[in-house]
Amino acid sequence: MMTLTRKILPTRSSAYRALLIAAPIIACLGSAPALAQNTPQDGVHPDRVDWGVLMDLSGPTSASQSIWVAGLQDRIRMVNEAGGVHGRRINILAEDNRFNAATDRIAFEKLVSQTPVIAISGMGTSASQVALSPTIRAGKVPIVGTYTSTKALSEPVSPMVYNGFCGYKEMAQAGVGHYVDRLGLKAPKVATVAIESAGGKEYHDFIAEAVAKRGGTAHHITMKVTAVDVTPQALELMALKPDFITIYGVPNTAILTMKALQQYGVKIPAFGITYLGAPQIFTAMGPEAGANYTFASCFTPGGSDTLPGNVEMMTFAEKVGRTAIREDINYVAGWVAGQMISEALQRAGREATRAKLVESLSKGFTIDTKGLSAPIVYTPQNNTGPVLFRMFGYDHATRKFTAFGEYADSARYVQ
Amino acid sequence: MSDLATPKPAAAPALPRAWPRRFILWGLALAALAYLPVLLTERMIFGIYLSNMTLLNLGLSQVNLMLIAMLGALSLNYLTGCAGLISIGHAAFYATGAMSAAVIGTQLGLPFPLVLIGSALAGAVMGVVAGLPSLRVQGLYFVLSTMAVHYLVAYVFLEYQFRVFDVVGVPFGTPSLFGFELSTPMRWYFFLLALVALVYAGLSNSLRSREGRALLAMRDHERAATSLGVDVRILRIKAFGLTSAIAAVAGTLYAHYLSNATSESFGITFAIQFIAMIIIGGMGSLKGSLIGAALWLLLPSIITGFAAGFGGGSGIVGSMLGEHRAQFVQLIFGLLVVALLIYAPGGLVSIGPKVRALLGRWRKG
Amino acid sequence: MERAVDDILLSIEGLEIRFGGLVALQSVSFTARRGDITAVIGPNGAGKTTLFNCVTGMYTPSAGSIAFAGKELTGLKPFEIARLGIARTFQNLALFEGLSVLENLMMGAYGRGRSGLLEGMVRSRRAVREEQQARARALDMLALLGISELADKRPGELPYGAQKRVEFGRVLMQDARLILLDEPMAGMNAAEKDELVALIRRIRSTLGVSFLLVEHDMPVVMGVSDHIVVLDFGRKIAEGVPEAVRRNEAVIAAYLGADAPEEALHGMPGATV
Amino acid sequence: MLGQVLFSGLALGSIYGLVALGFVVILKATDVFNFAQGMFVVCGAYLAVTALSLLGLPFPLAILFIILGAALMGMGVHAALIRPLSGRPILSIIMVTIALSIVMRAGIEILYGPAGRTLSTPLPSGGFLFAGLRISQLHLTAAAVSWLCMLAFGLFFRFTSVGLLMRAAADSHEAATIAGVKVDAMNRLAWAIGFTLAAIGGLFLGQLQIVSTELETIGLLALPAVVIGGMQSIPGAILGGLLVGVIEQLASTYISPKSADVMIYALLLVILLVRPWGLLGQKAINRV
Repeated sequence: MMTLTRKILPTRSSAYRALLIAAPIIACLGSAPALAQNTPQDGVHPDRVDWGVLMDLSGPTSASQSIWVAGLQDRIRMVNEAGGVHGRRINILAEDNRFNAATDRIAFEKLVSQTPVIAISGMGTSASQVALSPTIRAGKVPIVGTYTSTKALSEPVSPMVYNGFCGYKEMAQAGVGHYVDRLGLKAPKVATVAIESAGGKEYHDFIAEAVAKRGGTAHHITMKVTAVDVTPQALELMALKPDFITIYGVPNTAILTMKALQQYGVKIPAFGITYLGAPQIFTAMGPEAGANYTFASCFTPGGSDTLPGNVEMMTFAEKVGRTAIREDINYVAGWVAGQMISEALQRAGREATRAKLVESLSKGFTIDTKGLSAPIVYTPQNNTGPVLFRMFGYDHATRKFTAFGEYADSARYVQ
Repeated sequence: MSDLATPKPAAAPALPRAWPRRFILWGLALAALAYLPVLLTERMIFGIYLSNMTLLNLGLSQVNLMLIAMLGALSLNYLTGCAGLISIGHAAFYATGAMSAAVIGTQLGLPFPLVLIGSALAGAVMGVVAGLPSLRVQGLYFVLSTMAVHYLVAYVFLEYQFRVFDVVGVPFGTPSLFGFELSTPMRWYFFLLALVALVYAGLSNSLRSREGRALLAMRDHERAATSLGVDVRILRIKAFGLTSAIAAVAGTLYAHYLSNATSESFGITFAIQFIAMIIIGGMGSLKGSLIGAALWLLLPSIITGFAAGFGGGSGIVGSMLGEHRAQFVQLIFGLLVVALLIYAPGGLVSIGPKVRALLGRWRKG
Repeated sequence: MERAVDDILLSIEGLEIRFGGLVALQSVSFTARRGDITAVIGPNGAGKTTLFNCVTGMYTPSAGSIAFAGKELTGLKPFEIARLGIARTFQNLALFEGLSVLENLMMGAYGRGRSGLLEGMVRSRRAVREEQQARARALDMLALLGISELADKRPGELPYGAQKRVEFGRVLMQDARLILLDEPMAGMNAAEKDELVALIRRIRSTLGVSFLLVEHDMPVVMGVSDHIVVLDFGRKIAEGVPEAVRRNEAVIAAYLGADAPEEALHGMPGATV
Repeated sequence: MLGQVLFSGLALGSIYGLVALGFVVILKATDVFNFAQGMFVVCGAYLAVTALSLLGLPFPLAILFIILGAALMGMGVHAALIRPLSGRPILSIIMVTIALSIVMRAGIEILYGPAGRTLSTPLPSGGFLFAGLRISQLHLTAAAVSWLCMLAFGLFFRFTSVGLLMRAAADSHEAATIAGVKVDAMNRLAWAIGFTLAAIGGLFLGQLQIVSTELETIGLLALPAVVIGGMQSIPGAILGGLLVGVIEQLASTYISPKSADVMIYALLLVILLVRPWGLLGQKAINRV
């Protein structure tokens, strides 16, 4: 570094020089902790193993994505407190992509070669998933537990990618199936309220497909992410009179839609995507509007049942002071992803490398979340992960989520 | 450290004549620039493995994106710093470049050199259109008109993306320049380095020629420039066309580098970052644009690296770094910009001479 | 006074300009002959600088005509007028702070070049040639003005007198046929004034340039001018050779009130600003 | 349907107008085009969260807390950033307000976390039917309070001695200084008022929406509002705000939600080209 600096140093103008004088100072500071250990290629050290997370921690979607990261880190903390995996502590390197494809590429490269990790979780920005998918598929670092899944990354199935979140396609099928049966509809008329984004259109297409199979029609209504008032959308919904509504977007999308419908005295049932499952969303809607709202989820929100997985998570979250967010669905999803990480490392064996990890995962594996999620099964032919869903509502009186039926119920809707 | 802090100490008497020394230094600089991508890829030097923080938490993609940003910063500084036209529309020109590349390259499948030429032309046309309000309004009003242009272009991009392409964005293939495929970051690096050098040389040449000088004159005293026969209205439009052509090319490269672009890639914050770069580096200084772009693209990562290094600590600072490292980086960065604006209004290029004077005094005394 | 028609370089006829309700110039007519040094004088607010701005196209007159060498100027843009061969200095210096003294002068040669931004970028043959010519001429001009050593300085680093010279040099670089000087003597000491007067005379005789100047320094005006036009409250109140103007009752009245003695005009303070 | 859309547009527009009014006060006094106005709105919303949810203050006290807090912050911003930069080129000043919004966003996310919060106040939130229109009480309250604030500010500006001094200082700094007006104090006051008006806007926006830093985008709609109405004009800001609100709702209803921004900025562009001084502004464009 010093040689390098000295080479550049005298050639440029004075300002450059000033800048470059600072560089070696910083470099020296930086190298002090660095000299202490030698970083091996795959992120596996004698006492710890490095695992990367690529998520939006300060951008527009950080409100949900950072909670997912918190859940993941808490689960890993629990694992580490119990002695880690194969005697190694799991060290999570969480990189912030600021919901920006360029930052994502930089961070991805960093996790692959600069501070090498054995595998990566998260990848919450779909645009950069698409951009990076050729690199990931041709590369050596597997993506275990994605936060969102795009076709480009997950189709065709690759031993490098393991979905970790509820898929939109199955979500649409399960949600539509559930509501059509519950309301006893013949030719359902459905409206998708979605933010104007790429994902919104994609989700609407899934809904339309599922509705068409049952002989119904689907309408797409869009909304700005930053909407303050949704009168136009509410009026459109009232004119349309759908049998039920499905909502895609940010918490605000669901809250404003439900509140506006309540204002007009309209009681149309609605279900949101999994990401729209947080107690704050229901409290913001209020008991009246919230009564018509549910969300489809392949994860069981904290506190909604007393199965061991749920209890374990709630207890640990309480212990580490995460009571404010432990009921958020993103926290549960992160927690489950954390479990995926520890079990994947378990499989990779004592002498884990990236190649060994990929090899062991590619044979297929199952995650037993002890009731905290729908069954998670990966086979060499299918890495979709959780595909079954339940609808969850919220009881404002007890401040608890309530589930409709069992995960297995949705098996008949999902193809 | 001390011998590093004083750039050319006793070397001067050893090489009395000025030009060979300069020649050697240029050679060394080129060698260093040529070696940099190898260093950042191999992450070792002379067989010694270098830790991530020794390399300042930097990677080659970052350097490449910095080089692309340099094109944007250079062109904006030429427009704003040299011609005196403030524009918040730079993201729109990037988007124009990306869009025309999508039409020419992705849709029509024409070769990459044609894509570059086409997007430069589209950018120039867009720049002329965006510059037209400058015939009517000036100052703040003009700033806002460029902002309006930004929203119009962003909307067109959004519609284009949704109507023509898949929902996840506009795809861009691997560019190939006469058989030289830009398939690895290393190849990109050398291509971009050459391009930045070319654009830099071109712009600084133009500033030392008849019309370029007239731009500076127009910025300093419009009426006096007019009285010398300068048609400032045409000159402004020309400057707009030229700089947006460069920005559009940068946009094309940006989109190709990421291989996928969405309308969200070119938001208003994207445009604002270029303004920040030129203010940090130094308004009206092409060199400053390079420094500003380098700082803007590299510093967050460096701060992040250090924040991660100290993140294990306890107490308020430790927990802040652990929980909110991303926000902490933004905070530091914002404060840095504020401090620079207040204490170094001429940008970093202006503190260079001051630092040198200080060092000189320190060496003597 | 009779004047031959082909001798007339600048002819102003019934010039009038209004700003809102304010009449800044009212039916002003006069002519300036080729090769003459014509002075426009008058108390503050008389409309002298406004007149300059009309001639150079910065203001559009409400009525009247301005003809330069037989060509109508009204309606032309300032840069077009400049390209016809009218150069000007400004009342408050108008140098380009971001350019060096040499580059300021080189800007004066702008009108003679043709190369554009793109040619400059690639350093086309024409751009390089124009560049070299402009540089050579600017260096000559600096030598002529006796400020060669200032070539690389920024205007802001120079004393006022030197800045005035730079501006004067830039105007000379334009190869104009008519040069408008707006208070060229303001802020100069006696020696500098003498020098400038000598320079103006020399330029006139060697290059055949005509001058139109606004000046407050009466001794200078009386000494250097061939012809004087007096404005007051936007009207022309007198015109003629210096001697005639000096004796004109209306002029004396305008400057000092009706009863002022004639001698007052001799010792009129240089800067009444 | 049109009536319903117009009502919500006007109600929203009233809030935008209030925020835009704060913007103009700052612009008139200190010539600063404040890109941080959107973050001021966010600050107002978080002040409300602090007062109501964290401190649990009773509603009237909470309002006082918000107003005082916002005024103090406005003065702080002026003292720390704006005064040291007075006389600098407009781009530097624009940039410092942008940097300020970056710092404020980061600070808020560190203090309150990135997740949004819901704001519940005792303000009425139901609805009723009036002449065939369904009127949301919250919208109505927001509009009414905005108009009250604007009226109060108008009266203050026109009829009180401090308001007179502020106008004098805004018209000509030099003349006001000579006349013995403490221009600096007036500027500080202008920033305090500008921040407070934005904060009140934030209180309502936070309630209509969810309190998060994303409210900034909505607050920044004050920019086009101000230009459309007339940059130096106080009634212009209010008119501009109303227009932006109505256009937004009309475009969302009859074209598509994503066209709303384009429509607003297209109008802005037309105004700039045809009548750059805005609908109610005065033709003094070279002053800028």
